[in-house]
Amino acid sequence: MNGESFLFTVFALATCLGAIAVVFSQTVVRMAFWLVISLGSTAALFFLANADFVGAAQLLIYVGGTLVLLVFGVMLTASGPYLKIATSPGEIVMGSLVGLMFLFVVFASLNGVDWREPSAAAIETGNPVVATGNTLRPIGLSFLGSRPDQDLTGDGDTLTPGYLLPFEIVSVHLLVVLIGAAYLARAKRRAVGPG
Amino acid sequence: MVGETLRNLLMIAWLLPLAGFAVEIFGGFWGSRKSRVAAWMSVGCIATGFFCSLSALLIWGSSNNFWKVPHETDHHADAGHAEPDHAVADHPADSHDSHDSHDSHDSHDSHDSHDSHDSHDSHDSHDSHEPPVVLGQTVYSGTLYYLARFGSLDISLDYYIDSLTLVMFTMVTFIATCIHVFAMGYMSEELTEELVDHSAHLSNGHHVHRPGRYYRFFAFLSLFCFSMLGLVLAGNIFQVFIFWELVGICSYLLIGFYTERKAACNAANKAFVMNRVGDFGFLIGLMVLWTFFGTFRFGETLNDKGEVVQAGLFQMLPRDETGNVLRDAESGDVKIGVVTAAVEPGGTRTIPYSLLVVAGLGVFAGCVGKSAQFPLQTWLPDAMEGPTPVSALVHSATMVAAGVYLVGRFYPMFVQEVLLTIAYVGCITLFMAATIAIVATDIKKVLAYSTISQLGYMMLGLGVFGWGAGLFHLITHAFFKSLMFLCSGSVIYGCHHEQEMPKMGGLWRKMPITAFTMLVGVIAISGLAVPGLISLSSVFAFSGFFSKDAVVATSLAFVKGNPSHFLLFIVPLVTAGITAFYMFRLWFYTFAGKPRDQHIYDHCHESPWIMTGPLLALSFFAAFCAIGGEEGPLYRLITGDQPAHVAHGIAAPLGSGELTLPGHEAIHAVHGTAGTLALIAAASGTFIAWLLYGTTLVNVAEIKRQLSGLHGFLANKWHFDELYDGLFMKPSHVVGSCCVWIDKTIFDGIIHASAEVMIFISKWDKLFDEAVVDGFVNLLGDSTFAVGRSLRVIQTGRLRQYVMFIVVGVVALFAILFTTFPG
Amino acid sequence: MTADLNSYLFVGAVLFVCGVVCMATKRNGIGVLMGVELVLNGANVNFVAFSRYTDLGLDGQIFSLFVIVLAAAEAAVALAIALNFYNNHLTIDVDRANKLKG
Amino acid sequence: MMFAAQSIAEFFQRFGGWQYVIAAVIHAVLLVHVFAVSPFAFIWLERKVSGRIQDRLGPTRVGGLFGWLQSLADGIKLVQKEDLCPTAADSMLFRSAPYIVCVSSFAAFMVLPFSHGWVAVAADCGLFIILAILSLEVFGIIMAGYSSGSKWSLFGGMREAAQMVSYEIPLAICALVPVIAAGSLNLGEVGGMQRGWFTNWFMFHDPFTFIAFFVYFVVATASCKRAPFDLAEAESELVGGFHTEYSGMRWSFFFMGEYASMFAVCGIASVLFLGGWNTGLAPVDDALYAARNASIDGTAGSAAVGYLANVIGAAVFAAKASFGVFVQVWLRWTLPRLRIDQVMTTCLKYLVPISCFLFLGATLWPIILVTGMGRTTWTAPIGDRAAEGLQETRDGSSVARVSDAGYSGAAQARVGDTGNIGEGVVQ
Repeated sequence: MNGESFLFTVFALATCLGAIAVVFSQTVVRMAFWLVISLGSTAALFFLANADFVGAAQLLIYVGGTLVLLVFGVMLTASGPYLKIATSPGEIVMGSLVGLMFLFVVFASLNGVDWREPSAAAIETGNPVVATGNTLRPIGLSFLGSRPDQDLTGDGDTLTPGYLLPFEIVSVHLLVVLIGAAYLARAKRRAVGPG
Repeated sequence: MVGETLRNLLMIAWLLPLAGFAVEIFGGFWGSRKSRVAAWMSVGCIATGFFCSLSALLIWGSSNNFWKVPHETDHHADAGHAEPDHAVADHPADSHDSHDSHDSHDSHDSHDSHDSHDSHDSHDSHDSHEPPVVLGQTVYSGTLYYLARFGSLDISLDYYIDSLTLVMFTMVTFIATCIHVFAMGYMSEELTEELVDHSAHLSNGHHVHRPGRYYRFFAFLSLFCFSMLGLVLAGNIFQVFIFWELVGICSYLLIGFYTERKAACNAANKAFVMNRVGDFGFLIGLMVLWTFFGTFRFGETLNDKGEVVQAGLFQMLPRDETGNVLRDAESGDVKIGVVTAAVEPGGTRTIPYSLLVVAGLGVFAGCVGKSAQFPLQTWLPDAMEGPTPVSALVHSATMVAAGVYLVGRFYPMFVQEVLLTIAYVGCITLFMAATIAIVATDIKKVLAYSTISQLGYMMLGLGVFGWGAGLFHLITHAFFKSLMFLCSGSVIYGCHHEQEMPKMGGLWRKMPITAFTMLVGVIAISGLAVPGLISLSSVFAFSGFFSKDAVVATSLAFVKGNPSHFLLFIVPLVTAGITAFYMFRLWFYTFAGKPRDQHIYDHCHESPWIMTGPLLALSFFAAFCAIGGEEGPLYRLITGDQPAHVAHGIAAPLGSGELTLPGHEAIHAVHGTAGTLALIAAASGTFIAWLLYGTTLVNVAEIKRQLSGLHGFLANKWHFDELYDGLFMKPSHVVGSCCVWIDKTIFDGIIHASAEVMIFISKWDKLFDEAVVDGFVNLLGDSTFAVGRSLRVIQTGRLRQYVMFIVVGVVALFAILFTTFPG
Repeated sequence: MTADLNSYLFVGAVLFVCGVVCMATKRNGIGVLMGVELVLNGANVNFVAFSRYTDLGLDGQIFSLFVIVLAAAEAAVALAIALNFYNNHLTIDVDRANKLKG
Repeated sequence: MMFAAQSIAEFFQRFGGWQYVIAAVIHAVLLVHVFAVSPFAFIWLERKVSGRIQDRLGPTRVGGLFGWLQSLADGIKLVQKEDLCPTAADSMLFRSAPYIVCVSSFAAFMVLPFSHGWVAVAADCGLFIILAILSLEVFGIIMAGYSSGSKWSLFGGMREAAQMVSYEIPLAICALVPVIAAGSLNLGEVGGMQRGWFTNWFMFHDPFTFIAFFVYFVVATASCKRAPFDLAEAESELVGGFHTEYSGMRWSFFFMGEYASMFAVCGIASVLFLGGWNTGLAPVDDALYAARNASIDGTAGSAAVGYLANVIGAAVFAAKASFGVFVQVWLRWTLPRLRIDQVMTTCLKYLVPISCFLFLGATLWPIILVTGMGRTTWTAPIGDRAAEGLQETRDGSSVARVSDAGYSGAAQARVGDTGNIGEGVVQ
C-alpha cells in the first residue's frame, strides 16, 4: 500500500461514489454537483496514470465547460425552483438491479481476460513517455503528425504517422457543431402548445 | 496529264453549282427576300463552269491536234491523221499517271487501228467530201471516289471524258448561263416579302399570298445544273442512274415551283410518276448488266501500274470485223470479251442474246421516260406549268435531252433489235407530237410538243444508226429550242402572263428583239435554207437545217437498205413540213398580223436587257453553231470519239432476215436527195403557214370547223390521257375498291374478332387477378400489418426504456455466452 | 487496492454502469446527458489505463482526448436540442417525447 | 530543491513510501499559507486604496500603523458569526459551494512557480492545468447562486456562468500568445527564459505579446469577477448577487477565493509576460542564476546561497503579482460597472476577435522577423534561452532521468526548429 495506491484508492472511491450519487440524487443540480466530484476525481486518476494533459483537458473541458453548460441549461429549462422530475421508486429499483447485473457481467468479463501486461523492457524502451508523465510534447507532436515516442523505440525506425488528419477533422467537426448548436438553440417565435 | 487537267476542269464545273446550291438553300435569303445575292451566286457558279468546260474543250482539241482542218490535200490529210496516231502511240504513257484508257484500243487494239487506217486510205482515194473522222479516239476515264464495295461490285464515282462529254458540258453550261441570266429578270417579281399568286386560289376564293421564293428558285437551278453535269460526266451506268434520279427530282421541284397551284402540283406528280415508269425499265437493264457483266464501268479499270484490272462494259461486248456482235454458233449466246483477273482469271462468260436485248430495251425505257417518247410523252406538256426558264433549261435543252444523250453514250451496248425499236418509237413520237402541236394554242404547249417531236427526231436518227446525226440534232436543238422558250418567256413576261396565242398578235412592233430572235429560232427549227448562197457545193442555212438534214439523210439511207421500213423515212419527211408549219403558225399568231386583244397589246412591252441579252446570244448560236454542216467543227467534235463500229455500215442479222445499218458512205451517198426533199417539205410547210396565218386569204376557223373531228382528236392529244385513264387509272381504281372491300370485311373482321376474344380472355384474367393475385398480395399486407401491430408494443417511444432494453439485451447476451461457453 | 490495470478498469466499469443506469432512470433530459458523460468517462478511464499499463503508448491518451472533445461537442448539440424541446413542450421530461410511440 | 517536481506523476511517484506524504503535506501547508495570507493582505490593501481613492484614510485603528491587522480582525469577526442556511436553500449544495470556490482557487497555486524551481508541481502543461483549475471556481459560484433559493442569487449565478464561460476563451488564447513565443507550457521554463534585461520579458517580445498582456489583464479582471465586471455581485441590482444569502465563514471563503484567484491570475501574468521572478536587470539576474546553479552541488553554503537567491526571486515575483492586484483594485474604485449585455458584447464581439488576431500575429511573427532580420527574435535568440530554461528545470529536478526519451526528443526538436529557422536564413 504505497502512496500511489493510497491516492488511487481515495480518488477511485470518490469517482465511484460520485457516480453512484449522480444516479441516486433527485435534483439536477445535485446531480451536476456529484458529477463534478466524480469527473474531477477522474481527472485526478488521469494525473495518477501519468496523463497530465488528458487530466487537464478533462478538468478544463468537462468540468469547466461541459458541466457549466449543463447547469446553465438546467437553469434555462427550470420551470420551478429545485426542479424535480421524480422517477418512480420501482423504476429506480429495477434500474439499479439491472445495473448491478450489468456491473456483474462487466466485472466477470474483466476478470475473465488476463490483460497483456507489458514486460519490463517494454516499460523501459516501449513507452518511457507514458512511464514518466511528460506526455504534453509527445501528444502535441503526434497531433502535428510525428510520433517521437514510437520513433524512439528500439525496434528500428518504424515511423508511425501521427494524428494530424483526425485532429483537423475534429476541429472542423467542432466548428460545425458550434454553428449547428447556435442554429438549434436560437430563439424561435413559436406558438407554445401544451406540453 | 491531259486527262487530269480535263478531269479537274470538269470537276470544277460540276461541283461549283453544288456548292452554290448548298450556300443558297442553307444560307437562306440573306435576311431580305429582296436580295439578288442568290441569283448572282448561281450565275457566277454556272458561268465559271462554262469557262472551265470551254477551256477543257479547247485543251482536248489541241491535245488531239483537232483544230487542224484536215480536208485540203492528201498530204495534209495524212499528216492530220498521222499525228493522232502519235497520240494513240503515246497514250499508254499518259495513261500511266492519269487513269486513262482509250476506247477502241481495248481488246483488239492492233486490228482496230489497222482497220481505221485502210478505211482512211479508201475514202481519201474516193472523194474529199468524205467527212474525216478524227482518229485516235481519246477517252479519259477513271475513278473519282469509291462510294462502297459489295463483293466484286464497287459503286464508285467515275468520270468518262470524251469529245461528246466535252461538247455536252460546254452546251449545257452555256445555255444554263444564258437562262440563269434571263431568269434573273423573269423571276424578279419573286423579289418581294408578299407575293400575290393570281393563279392560285384558296378555298375561300381569295388569291394566295406568300413570300417570294427568288433564292429558292436559283438554288434549285444550281442543284439541277450539278445533277445534269454529273450525268454527263458519269463514268458508269449506275452513276448515270443516280444523277438520272437527281435531275428527276430537280424537275419535280421546278415544275412544282408554284406549289400553291393545283395544276403545277399535278404536273409535277405526273412527271415524277411517268419518269418512274421508265426508270423501272432502267433498273431492270441495270440488273441484267450487273448480273452478266459484273461491272457498271464504261471504261477499263486500271491499277496504279496502268495495266487493265477489269475491262469496261464497252470493251466487253465483242464485235467482229463487220461490227456485228460475236455470237456463239449453236447457243446463240454472246461471249463476253476479256474479263480480267479481277473477276474470273482468264475465263470468259456468256450472256444470252435475248437478255442483251432486254438490257438494251431496259436502258432505252429509261430514256423514253426521261425524254418523253411515246408512250410516256404526256408529262412534258403539263410540265410547262413550271416557270418558263425551267421549261427552257430543263424541259427543252438539257434534261429531256439526257435520254438521247444516254442512248448515244450507251450506243455500243445496243444491238440491232434495240436500235430498230428506238427508231420506231422516235418515228411515232415525232409524228404524233407534231400533229398535236398544230392545234395547240398555248404558246408554251406548242413549244413543248415541238420539243417532243424534235426528241423523236433525235431518237430516230440514233435508231437508224445515225449516231452523229442524232447527237448533232441534240446540240442544235438545245440551242434553238431554249432560245424559243426564252422568247416565249419574254412574250409571256411582256404580256403579263398571258400564254394564249389567240389573244396575241402583232407584237413585233412592241417587242422587236423578241420577235427577231424568235424568228431566228423558228427558221432554225424549220430547217429552211438558201441553196448555193456561199458556194454551189454548200447551202447557207441555220443550224436546224444541217442537223435535221443529217437525220433525214440517215433515215433515207436506212430505208434504202431495208425497204420494208420505208415509214422511217416518209414520216420524218412529212413531219419536217408539219414542223415548219406549226412553228411559223406560232410566229405569225404571236407577232404578225393585227392585235386580237387590244388590252393585252396596249399593256405589253419589250423585256429588259437582262432578258433580251441572253436571247441575242442564244440566237447567234442557234443560227451559226452548226455552220459547215457535217464538215463543220461541231459535228466533227461530236463524232470525234464515235463508237468504233458506227463508221461503216453493218449488215446485222435480224430474225430470219437481215437489217442493213448504213455506214457513212451510204449516208453520204443519199445526202443530197434527202436534203433537197427536207428543204422542199419545210418550204411548203412554211408557205401553208403563211397562207393560213400570215395572210387573211383563208379563213382558219372555217377549216377548223370542217375538220372538227380531226381537230378535236388532235386537240385532245390523241386522247392519250383518256386512254391512260381507261387503261391504268380505272383498273387501279377497281383494284383499289376491291382491296378496300377485302380490308373492310375480311381483315377488319379478323381484327374485331381477335379483339372480342381478347376482351373475353381479359374478363377471366380480371377475375383471376382479383381472386388470386390480389388475395395473395392482401394476405401478405395483412400479415405484415399484424406483425407490425404486435411489434409496436415494444416501440414505447420512451428513451429510457430503450436504454434499459439495451442493457438487458447485453446482460442476456452475456448470460447466454457464459452458459454456453463456460470458462 | 493497488493502482494496477484491473482496478482502473473496475473504476471505468463502475462509471460506465452508473452512466447507463442514469440514462435509464433519469426523466430529466439533462440528467440523461449527464449519464452519457459518465459513460464516456468510463471509456476514457479505460483508454488512459491501457495507455499506462500496457504498451499501447500514447494512443490511449490521444483517443481519450478525442473522446473528450467530441463529448463536449455532443453536449453542446444535445443541450441545444434540449432547449428546443423545452421551447416546444415547456418541460424537459424525456417521457413526454413519445410522439413516435408505435 | 525539494520543491521542484518534474510532473504531477513524479510528484505522486515520490510517495513510494509514507515519508513522501509528509513532504506533500509540507507543500500543501506552505501553499495554504500563501493562499491564506495573501487575501488578508489584499483585503487590507483594497480598503486602504479605496479609502485613498475616495479621499478617506481607510482602516487606521486595528494594529499599529495603517491598521495592517484590520483584515485579521475582520476574519476573526466573520469566523465568530453564526452559520446561517436559509430554509429555501438546498442545504447540501449551499454548504459545499464555498469550499469548491476555495479549493479550486487554492489548487491553482499547485503549479504556480514562485521562484526558480519553487513550484509544487512543475508539470509540463502547467499553464493548461492552472487555467483548468481556475475554471472550476465558476462552478462553486453557480452552485451558490442556484442553491441559495433566492432569485438574486440565481440571477447572479446565471450571470456568473454566462460571463465565465465566455471569458475563459479570450483568457486562454491570450495566455497562449506568450506560450507561442516561449514554446513551452511549463511555467517554470517560461519564467526561466526571460532572464536577462527586461527586454527579454515576453511582454516586450513582440507587439502582439505587448497587446496581449493588456488584453489578458482585462480578461483576467473579468474572470475574477472584479469590477467593472462584477455583475455576479452587483449590489445595486442584485442585492449581493450569488452570495446574498451567505454570511460568516462561508461568505469569507468566497472572498478568500476571489482574492486568491486575483493573486493567481496576476502571478500568471507576471510569469508569462513580466519575467516572473527575474528582476529584468541582466547583471542581477546572472548573479542570481549563478547562485542557483552553484546551489546544485549540494554543499551547505552554496545551498544556502541558492536558497537566498530563490527567496529574492520569490520576492520579486510577489511584488509583480501584487502590483497587478493593486491595479485591479485601482480599476475597481475608478471605473463604473457595465451592464451584463455590455459585458457579453465586450467579450464576444471585441476581446475574442482581438485575441484571435493576436494569436495569429504571434504565430506569424517569427516568420516576419526571420525574413526581416534573419533570426526569430529581436532580442537574444529564444532557442538558447529555451535550452537554458530546459537545463535549469532538468537540473532542478531531484530525480534527473538519464534518458528521458520523449522529453529530450521533443525538446531537441523544438530547439532544432528555432535553430533551423535561423540557419535557413543565414545560409
